[in-house]
Amino acid sequence: MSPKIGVVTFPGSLDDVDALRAVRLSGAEPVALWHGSDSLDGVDAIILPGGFSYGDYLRCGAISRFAPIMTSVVEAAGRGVPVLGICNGFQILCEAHLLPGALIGNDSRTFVCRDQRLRVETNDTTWTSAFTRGQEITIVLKNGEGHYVADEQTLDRLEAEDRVVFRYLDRNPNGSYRDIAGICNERGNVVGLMPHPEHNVDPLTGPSTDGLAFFTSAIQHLHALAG
Amino acid sequence: MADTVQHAAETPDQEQPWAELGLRGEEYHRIREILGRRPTSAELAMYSVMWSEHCSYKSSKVHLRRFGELSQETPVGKLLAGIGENAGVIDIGQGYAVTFKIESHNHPSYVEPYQGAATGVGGIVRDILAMGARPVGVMDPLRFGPLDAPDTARVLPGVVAGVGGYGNCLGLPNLGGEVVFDRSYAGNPLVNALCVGVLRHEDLHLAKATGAGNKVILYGAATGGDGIGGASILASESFDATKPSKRPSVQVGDPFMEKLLIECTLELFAARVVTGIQDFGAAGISCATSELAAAGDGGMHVDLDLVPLRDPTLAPEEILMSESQERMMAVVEPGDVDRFLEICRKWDVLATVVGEVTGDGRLVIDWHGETVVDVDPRTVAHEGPVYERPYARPGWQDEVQSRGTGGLRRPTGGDELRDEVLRLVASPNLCDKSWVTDQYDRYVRGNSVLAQPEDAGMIRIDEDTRLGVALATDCNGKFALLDPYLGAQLALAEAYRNVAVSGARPVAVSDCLNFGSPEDPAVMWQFTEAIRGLVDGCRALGTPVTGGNVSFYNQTGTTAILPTPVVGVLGVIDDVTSRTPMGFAVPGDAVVLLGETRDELDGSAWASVIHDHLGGRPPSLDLDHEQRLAELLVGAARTGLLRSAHDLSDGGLAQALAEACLRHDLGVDVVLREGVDPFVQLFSESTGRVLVSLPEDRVDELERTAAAHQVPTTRLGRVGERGGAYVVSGSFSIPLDELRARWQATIPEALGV
Amino acid sequence: MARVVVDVMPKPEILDPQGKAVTGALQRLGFAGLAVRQGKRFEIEVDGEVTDERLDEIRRAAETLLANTVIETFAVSVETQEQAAAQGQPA
Amino acid sequence: MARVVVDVMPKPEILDPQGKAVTGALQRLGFAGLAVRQGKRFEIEVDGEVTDERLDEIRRAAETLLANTVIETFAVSVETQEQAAAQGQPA
Ligand SMILES: Nc1ncnc2c1ncn2[C@@H]1O[C@H](COP(=O)(O)OP(=O)(O)O)[C@@H](O)[C@H]1O
Ligand SMILES: [Mg+2]
Repeated sequence: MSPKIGVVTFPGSLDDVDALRAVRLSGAEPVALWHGSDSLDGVDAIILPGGFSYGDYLRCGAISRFAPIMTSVVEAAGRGVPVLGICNGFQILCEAHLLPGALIGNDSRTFVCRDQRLRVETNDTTWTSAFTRGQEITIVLKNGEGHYVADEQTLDRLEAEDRVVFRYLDRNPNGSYRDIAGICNERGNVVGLMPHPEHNVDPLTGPSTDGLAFFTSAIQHLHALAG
Repeated sequence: MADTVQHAAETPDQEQPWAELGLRGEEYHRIREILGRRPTSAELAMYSVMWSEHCSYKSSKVHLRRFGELSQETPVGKLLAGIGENAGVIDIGQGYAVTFKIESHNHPSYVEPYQGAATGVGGIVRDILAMGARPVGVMDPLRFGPLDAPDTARVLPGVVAGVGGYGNCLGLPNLGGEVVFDRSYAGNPLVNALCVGVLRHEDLHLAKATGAGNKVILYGAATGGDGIGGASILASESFDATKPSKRPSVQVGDPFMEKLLIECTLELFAARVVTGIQDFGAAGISCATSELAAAGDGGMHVDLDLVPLRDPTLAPEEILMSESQERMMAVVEPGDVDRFLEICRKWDVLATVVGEVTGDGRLVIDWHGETVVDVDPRTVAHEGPVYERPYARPGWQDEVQSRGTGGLRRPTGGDELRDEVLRLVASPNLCDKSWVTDQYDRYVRGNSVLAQPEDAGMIRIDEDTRLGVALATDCNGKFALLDPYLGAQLALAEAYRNVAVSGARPVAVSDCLNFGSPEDPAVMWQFTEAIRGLVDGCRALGTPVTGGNVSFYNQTGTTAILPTPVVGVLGVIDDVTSRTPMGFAVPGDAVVLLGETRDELDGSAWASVIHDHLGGRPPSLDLDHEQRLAELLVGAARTGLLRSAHDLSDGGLAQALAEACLRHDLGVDVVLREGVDPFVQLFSESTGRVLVSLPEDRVDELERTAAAHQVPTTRLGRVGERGGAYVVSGSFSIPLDELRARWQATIPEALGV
Repeated sequence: MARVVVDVMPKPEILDPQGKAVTGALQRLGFAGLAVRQGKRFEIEVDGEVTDERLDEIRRAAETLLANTVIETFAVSVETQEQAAAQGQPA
Repeated sequence: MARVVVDVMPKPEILDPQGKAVTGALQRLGFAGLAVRQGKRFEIEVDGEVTDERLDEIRRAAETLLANTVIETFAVSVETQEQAAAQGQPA
């Protein structure tokens, strides 16, 4: 049986449709989840998609973090359920303290949309096991507030614990500390990143198909669990 | 106390500020005649906005009618809705229909660039939504003053951030647009916005209030004092004078609200609880109620006290005129109201029953238990004044046309040609626009097959059948100045060709006619010529005009902008995977030019960039050739003949080669024709030309097919290596790194970022 | 070094989508009866003394750059030592 | 109706790209010697009286929602009539 991967729609989520499609194209069963319900509908993994939830008016992710479903997401993450936060989803994970640090306005002070080269710094997470360590990939980046910040201590710890999952290559698009594009929690089941793997699953509509491995990583992990 | 209908009847001689509201004496008298009494101030507010140029098209109506003479059939199917609806709807087969339209938000974008542009996007998106469609993409044709003018540094970043801020937040991919600089736009930028939406045939909705007893529901944002300018004159006279009299004339957009409105409205459609629907654009409730009622079969009764207000001090005439954004009005059967409100609650969208459809043919609006409006809605919405403004070909037209480029010094020799190629590539109108387009999300929704910097935007509509549509907008205002009739046709032909190069079949047209003051006979002549050109052009190409927008009074002081009839063309492609992109793709591929090059440099980018010259006559146009060329390109896409196809326009072959090279960093090696001035071959802007590349072993096939379509071909050379050079054999060579550096530097340098 | 503060707020009659979103969120979190408008706060460290001319200059800066006076109002104030100290910490 | 103000500022050790950009822009416009940090100002209209409990509640609201204490500090203050009046007008 193929695993079920849920995608949460918050008011203002935009890339939820894309994430559901990417899940389907990767061979899992996509399940649409609603922010206002606390039910996870028995999914095996969860994606918090990109967008401008609540308009990102206060701070990105600050309001969504209090959605009823987030209580269940936090609880599931604690149980080791794979959780992937993409862009706005990453911001929500930081606001919910599932991941350390925060995302602030790009140093260009403009929204930036571009095909971004990244290096996969670790494949020791639920969402990157299908990559090789050091692999260079191209993933769509698009955000206004993707500048990752944290205090020095936290940054050092992330590096020491091999929890910097992705780094920007070529040109840091937003001023992120230490070129960080994505990080994970201690256990490696919760991953957040600014670029959008769900836009890189079909050569017709994206610059690469490098995004597929995110989803196949999680699917392999779930298959292994199911034994 | 409000100025009630009864009070108006009793005080026929009360002075009214009709002039301040922009009405003319005879218009005010006509209103009195219609009503048989003086209007109440609420009625005066309604008539004055609905009879404004912007809402009534009073100067353009007689000319726009000509679009109605065109066949209402496209090459792929019928129009399911045409001019007169919020947006035209085209049957594209497989049960799908698409709707698209361009609108302008020029003046607000000058006053407050960010909010002006943002609310411009918001407005056109609601028009598309109101047809029953899911909006799936936007485009933004923009015009600014000179790139180095101080005010451009204020207007351009604001407009771009506004277009992006709103569109990105709605999750609509930006599929393309234009960024054009010319001094005539210095005090009057043009911000046009196009939206395209998709629907199933059975989801088509129209703006009409039918069925007496049906409920009228206002939903979306609360109503504030936005953009009501003139109405406060009325309010301060007839209402209490202690409240703040200065209402904002600037509207602030709330794209998050609009995103909720979109999802909520689509769920309402799916639940089949909407019988009629209208978006709120200019003129707010005045417009929505009078248009819905006028298009229906009865009348409407509205209780203004029920309208949720953001500012409780608003007077009835202000509520009627408010242009608060992100609002919609629906007509709903009584049995469906609960379900309607429940769906709105799910999306956190405020919804209120404010009235109902009646059977008496009147639009009646109450306030505090008294009637402040009692009119025949048709007289407000449809029977506004119609002017036959005088128009005359200006005396200077001959002079401008006689001042051609013949006397300008042309470059000779490789070094001069090379230098001018680079100067063109780096000029504001031809340089890289990524500073702008990088601020737009082109990937969201995962169906963008082509977006900037391709010639056309293309989106997939059905993942299984791979049906899709392509869109392009164009206008060369310099050509339109030299000859507005031909200029409008050239805009049409260019957009048509841009769609065709992508492999889609061009089927329908929307336009946004940006002009100076209609009270200037010269401008009015330009306008009528442009329409005549479009009608003749569309007839020849078999593409109906499905809708559009007119924007007048675009001028700085008394100097009008270049006539700017922006034309959007929609095309249909059966299988989006067969699309043809614009950039060279494989080293060694053959490079071929389709079409014929003549010595046509009047109005060209070369004349403007190198000599700051504008005069003469625009390039000639052969619509029959354009049609055959399009057929050739659409057929070639089906058979996978071409690896790239790129339309030639501003900057001619020189520029097209540069763009095709830079797309994937591949060089080119070109051999120009013997016996024809290399300058003309490189810089002429003759129309009907396309630069293609294809595998060497299929050149014969291309030549045969082209001959069958009577399209001339010229073998130019080969695609070069990655990171190579742009080479014109025996003349000059430009390393791609140098070319790219010049092309990319212009806008960031000018804006200091 | 002295500190001048420029507060920029949306004009009362102008829609404030930010404030609206925050107000709604506070309500859902159980903080009732609070209506929020959201603006910006600029804390400006001024080299040298804050003379009247200097303040005038800052007012001009606020008008040209910090506030968009089409839709926003602003207020300039000089911060006292104590305020500055209080501001530094979470209250 | 009373007004409470919550000021939220980036922590000194956290980069403030907005502030940095504003500082640069001011310099280019000829306003020299000004170093800007940019934060947010929330003006909260409180239904009823601003008691100590009410203020505590607003502090909690600031801590949970209005500020992200990982990167920001906040300060809560009650606005006096006069301040409110001054705030209303361009200075
Ligand atoms: N330049 C034009 N070409 C074709 N149709 C036009 C043009 N300008 C306006 N129209 C049509 O006239 C009708 C009224 O236009 P408009 O008032 O802009 O509609 P809306 O109120 O939906 O914005 C619409 O159907 C529009 O498509
Ligand atoms: Mg409309």
